[in-house]
Amino acid sequence: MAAPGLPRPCRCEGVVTGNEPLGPGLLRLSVRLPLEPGFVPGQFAMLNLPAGRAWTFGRPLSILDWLAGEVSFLYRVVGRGTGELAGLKPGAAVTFLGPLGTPFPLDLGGRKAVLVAGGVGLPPLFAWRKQRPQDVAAAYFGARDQEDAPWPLLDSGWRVGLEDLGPSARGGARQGLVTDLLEEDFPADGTRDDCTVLACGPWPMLEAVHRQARRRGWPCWLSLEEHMGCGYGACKGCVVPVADGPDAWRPATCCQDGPVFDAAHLAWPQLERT
Amino acid sequence: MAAPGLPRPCRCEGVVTGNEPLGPGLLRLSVRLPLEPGFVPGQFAMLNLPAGRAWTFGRPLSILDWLAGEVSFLYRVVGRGTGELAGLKPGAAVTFLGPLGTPFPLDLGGRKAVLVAGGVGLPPLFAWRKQRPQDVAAAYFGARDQEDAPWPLLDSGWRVGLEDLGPSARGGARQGLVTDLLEEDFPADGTRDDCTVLACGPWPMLEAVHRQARRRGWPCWLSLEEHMGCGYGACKGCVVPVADGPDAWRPATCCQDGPVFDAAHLAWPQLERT
Amino acid sequence: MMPATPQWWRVDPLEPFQLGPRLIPGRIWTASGCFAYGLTGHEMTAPGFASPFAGLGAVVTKTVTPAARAGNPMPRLVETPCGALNSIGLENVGLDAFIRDVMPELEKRGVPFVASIAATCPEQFGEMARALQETGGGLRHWHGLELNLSCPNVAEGGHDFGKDPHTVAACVRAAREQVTDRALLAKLTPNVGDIAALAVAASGAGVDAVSAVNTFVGLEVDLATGEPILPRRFGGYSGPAILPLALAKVDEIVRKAGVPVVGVGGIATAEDALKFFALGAVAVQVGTAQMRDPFSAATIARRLHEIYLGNKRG
Amino acid sequence: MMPATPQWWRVDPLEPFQLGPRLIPGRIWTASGCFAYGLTGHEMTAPGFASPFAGLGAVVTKTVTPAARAGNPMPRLVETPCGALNSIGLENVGLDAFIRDVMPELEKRGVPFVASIAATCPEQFGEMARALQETGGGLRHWHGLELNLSCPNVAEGGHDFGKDPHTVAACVRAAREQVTDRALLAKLTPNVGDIAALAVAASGAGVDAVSAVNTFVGLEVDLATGEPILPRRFGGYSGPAILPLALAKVDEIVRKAGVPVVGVGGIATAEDALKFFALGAVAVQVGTAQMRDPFSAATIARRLHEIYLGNKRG
Ligand SMILES: Cc1cc2nc3c(=O)[nH]c(=O)nc-3n(C[C@H](O)[C@H](O)[C@H](O)COP(=O)(O)OP(=O)(O)OC[C@H]3O[C@@H](n4cnc5c(N)ncnc54)[C@H](O)[C@@H]3O)c2cc1C
Ligand SMILES: Cc1cc2nc3c(=O)[nH]c(=O)nc-3n(C[C@H](O)[C@H](O)[C@H](O)COP(=O)(O)OP(=O)(O)OC[C@H]3O[C@@H](n4cnc5c(N)ncnc54)[C@H](O)[C@@H]3O)c2cc1C
Ligand SMILES: Cc1cc2nc3c(=O)[nH]c(=O)nc-3n(C[C@H](O)[C@H](O)[C@H](O)COP(=O)(O)O)c2cc1C
Ligand SMILES: Cc1cc2nc3c(=O)[nH]c(=O)nc-3n(C[C@H](O)[C@H](O)[C@H](O)COP(=O)(O)O)c2cc1C
Ligand code: FES
Ligand code: FES
Repeated sequence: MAAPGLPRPCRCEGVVTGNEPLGPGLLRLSVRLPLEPGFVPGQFAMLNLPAGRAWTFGRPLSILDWLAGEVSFLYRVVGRGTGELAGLKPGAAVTFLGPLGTPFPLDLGGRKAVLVAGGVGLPPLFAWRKQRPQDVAAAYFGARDQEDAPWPLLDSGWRVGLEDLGPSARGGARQGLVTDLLEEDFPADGTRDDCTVLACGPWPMLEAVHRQARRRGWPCWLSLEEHMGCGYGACKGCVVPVADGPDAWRPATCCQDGPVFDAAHLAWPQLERT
Repeated sequence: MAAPGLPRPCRCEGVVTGNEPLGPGLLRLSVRLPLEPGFVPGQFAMLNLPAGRAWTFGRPLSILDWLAGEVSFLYRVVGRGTGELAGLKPGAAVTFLGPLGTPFPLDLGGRKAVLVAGGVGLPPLFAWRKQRPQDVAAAYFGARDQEDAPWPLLDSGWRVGLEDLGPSARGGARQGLVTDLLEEDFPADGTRDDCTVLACGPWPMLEAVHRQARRRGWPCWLSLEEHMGCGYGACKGCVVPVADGPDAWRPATCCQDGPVFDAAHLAWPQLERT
Repeated sequence: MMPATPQWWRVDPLEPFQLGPRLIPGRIWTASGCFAYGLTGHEMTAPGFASPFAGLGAVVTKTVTPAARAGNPMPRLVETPCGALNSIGLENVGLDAFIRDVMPELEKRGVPFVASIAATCPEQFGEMARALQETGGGLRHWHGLELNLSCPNVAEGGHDFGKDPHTVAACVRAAREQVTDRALLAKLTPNVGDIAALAVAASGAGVDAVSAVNTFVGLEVDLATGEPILPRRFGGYSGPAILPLALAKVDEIVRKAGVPVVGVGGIATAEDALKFFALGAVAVQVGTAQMRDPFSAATIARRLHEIYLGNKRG
Repeated sequence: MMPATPQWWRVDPLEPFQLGPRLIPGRIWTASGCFAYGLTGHEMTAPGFASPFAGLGAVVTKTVTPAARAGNPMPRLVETPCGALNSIGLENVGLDAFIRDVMPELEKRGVPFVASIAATCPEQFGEMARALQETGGGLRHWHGLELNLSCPNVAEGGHDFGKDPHTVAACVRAAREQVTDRALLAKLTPNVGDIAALAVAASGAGVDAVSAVNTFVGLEVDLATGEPILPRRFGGYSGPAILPLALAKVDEIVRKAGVPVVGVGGIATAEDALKFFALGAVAVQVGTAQMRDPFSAATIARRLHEIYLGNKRG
């Protein structure tokens, strides 16, 4: 069940209204839908193609924005599904199931948000910042290089760290990992203990950010990624180990109990083993 | 093996250059190919979509014309394959295997051809007439109604019979079956014994035409249709019973031994049973 | 280019039908493991549908075992061009939690359900059945019990367990003794040479129908490493790719064993479901398609109802 | 979006390899029944290919029986979304015509081939093998004999024939006695619960490898009538849909029985073939894909050769 207070997910067919490249193999997809339940940042949708060309399972993509009947996504081409998505032209039909999953908290109980996004992990944090601009202490975006960054989405509010800066420092980007930037801005000396980290990105980044949060005594929410079947809690195909008492763990679903987890609830020994 | 004297079949990828509707669910497809072995009327090609979207088996379509690197087909939408073909736009890729099969004879040994085409059985006879105009005694085209006829292909040389003539008698079309027209033009009184029938179309039409040919003592060549797998004699999925001595029969392949058969070689008792 | 509406279809899938001792609300069910415990998706909407449960004859709940199971490591799913392999490993809440938490909630929400259970010996099947009967006997929406004799992903026993007609018969007998007023089904493995023999055994021991089929044993290789993708090497193959295989198994059972069959395997559309009904299935279950789209079974039920109405009028 | 070139692939598919007593010209073969007798398609061209036979390790010829067979009535093929059902019914020219007309022609054209035979009892297999050996013993291009123990479409015996390990062993033994200097293969049916047991039996009786798998029993329904489309109801299911099933069977044989395997089932691309090699197959056969495109096997051979060269250099 979707937690109370979350929008009711809908299953419907949509029409592609835009699918622009923002970099090589990096695109923003916009889809017009007949229903608009809204979403909370961190929620995602299962996208698929219509009957006849549908994949066995939908592809989970985080919701970037949803405005005036048009929902948008930021995605990277990595395989069959995203490859076929990238080939869609405006007017093409897609099926949509969403919004799904447990989102980031919007109410941080007075704390300030430190947003950390890696690559196509940007959408949930982009959306969070859009909905709660006044609650953001800092927003970091990290990527491999210039071509990896969706520049049209990154206004000056984002501090951008690139592993490989390349010749031109576009948008004030810095050489280095997002964790380096965070370390710089927030020394782990206890001066700043009123923040909460919200992070989404590759696993090594999440691990590092989690360590930084612990050192600063900050609450930490992570959006995890797992291969999915149904996306709505029906198949148990997407489990994440969560703590279940001391030394014990149990499987939670990434799609329904997550994708956003309180880092304190995760079973770290099991997670690190995989 | 292709009989000696036939062009070597090729397997290649082509690009759609045209796919115009000639009537409801009736289209002419043109494909530009990198190779041009040529063809003999009655031969066909196996068309398919490129890897990833390919059907398990190609779809056999008779070759209508092949000019300056462009091969064309006339087809009717009846199921999945032809439905997807109809959706192709210029620039789309298709795979081509052809020309395949045993064609109509071009040399009739001095006899004159009576061409009988039903519906999408037109292509082989259209091509025959184009290659041997001087040898044609008469050319008939039959269809259900006006909408069923590919008018742009039917110049005044074709006598057109429609089962349902409708309000306007387009192109000099007549009410009736092609066999009625043939009966009219060639009374079975022995006055005209120097013809050979070449026919392609629905089975009841072929049966009727064959009876007319026998009554007139004319040789008769029929192009048959069978569901096909490979199209080139490899799978034995497309058999047609042919006579093998008195009262005996053996399976021949429609794709390699046919699709054109000398009616005298067919095992009629077996054929009529199916 | 849909095939013409089949004129022979004269059954209303929304009409209750008798299966053994029980009147079941309808003929379109969801398959075990593909719609969780029937408590997921209630809040979902789709144009024209009240919920994914609209028109469902039954939800076959995820198989439960005597004790809770954490299931297999990830990855548990591999998509293939025309289906999927799964290796969930029977992750489930266990019988007690099912009886305590799930059944009352299904009853409260009015979800018609068939409980699916798996055990490692006939006695255990008997005990589980008794426990269900004790608590569930009074529930209006509990319609049947499906014995999962075929999960290919469980290490202990699972694999060869359901391949032996004698074991199948013993499990059925043990459950039938306990559950007499609900429909009893045995879900058969297709990974045998003679599925009709299993159906005969199950029928002789008292099932009201067999469910056919569970997943086929499959494997996918990771080209980067040359190793199987799934940690247990094998997974259960499901989805459109298995439709012709499932139809063949159902036909074998119907014609050789004469046992009522609930058809499962590769159903994604109303037309797919009709193929099972054409062969004589009394009901069908939708699995993998229900994962892709929670409204799959509801859509199939509605469409078959429409075809039924059309044929009745026509 | 091709998967990255597998770094582990270090075998040249065009390099001859030893299989039992015989050096086979290469590892990419065509499967029986899908490329006729290897005398079809020679005249075909494709950009960059001399013929569909370029790079083929062997053509496994259409199975022949002691007497010619006319095969089943039409339709014999049903396409499904991800494969096909066939019910050819072993139409073939018979052993005598094969020996008299086909073998010399293959030899003349230099087509490397494995002859496939089917019979209804071990003695017949022995007699057929002897006849082949007598005439073929001197042929340079005759490399092996494949015993088709698994054709599901033949009424007499075919169906259950190859399901019994004892029968399998007896057939192999009878053929092995006659054919000692050519590779001997047994083609196994996948329609059993324990294919490894068949492989063990075949191996114990003297095969050099087993070919796995033949088609799976499937059925398709004509929605207009509600009847099966194929006149014999069932057909053999092949094509991409069966790839994960065939991989599972091959893995079972390799790991449980330790018998050399020639992999067959669903191969359409070089990547598909690699999956079988990853599991330990010594060669592969291309069936349905060869029907769609006569250059399929040649394309796979070329591509794997390229990957091999790349990995050798890299
Ligand atoms: C909750 C959630 C939100 C996501 N949001 C985004 C996003 O906003 N933008 C974006 O670019 N990507 C996002 N991803 C990752 C995205 O789902 C995968 O990149 C995508 O599914 C790959 O599909 P494919 O067919 O192209 O790749 P293939 O590798 O061909 O896919 C094969 C199978 O593996 C699954 N799969 C492959 N990679 C992943 C992955 N990283 N995570 C989950 N499943 C995977 C696919 O869904 C498919 O079922 C998200 C993943 C999750 C779980
Ligand atoms: C030698 C030959 C030449 C042909 N030439 C033409 C032509 O010029 N124009 C034209 O419109 N049609 C022609 N046909 C018929 C054409 O091949 C079928 O209409 C087409 O294959 C239908 O495919 P589908 O996927 O749309 O139909 P479906 O019914 O969805 O096809 C399912 C399967 O059945 C086969 N099939 C269905 N109908 C036929 C049929 N009538 N003949 C053979 N196979 C069939 C398909 O190839 C496919 O394998 C020819 C057939 C043959 C054998
Ligand atoms: C993810 C997944 C989990 C499954 N879990 C179960 C299960 O717990 N018990 C069971 O009897 N069958 C289980 N099955 C099998 C399905 O119920 C069904 O028999 C099979 O998938 C074939 O149907 P389909 O092709 O419609 O999916 C599972 C299948 C899938 C895909
Ligand atoms: C049309 C057709 C005919 C076949 N005939 C034979 C045969 O005569 N003997 C045999 O051993 N296998 C036969 N097979 C099975 C194939 O050799 C192969 O084992 C099977 O099709 C699986 O491989 P694939 O998926 O690559 O086609 C036939 C398959 C098809 C599709
Ligand atoms: S994807 Fe099915 S439970 Fe999460
Ligand atoms: S279609 Fe394969 S032999 Fe004719």
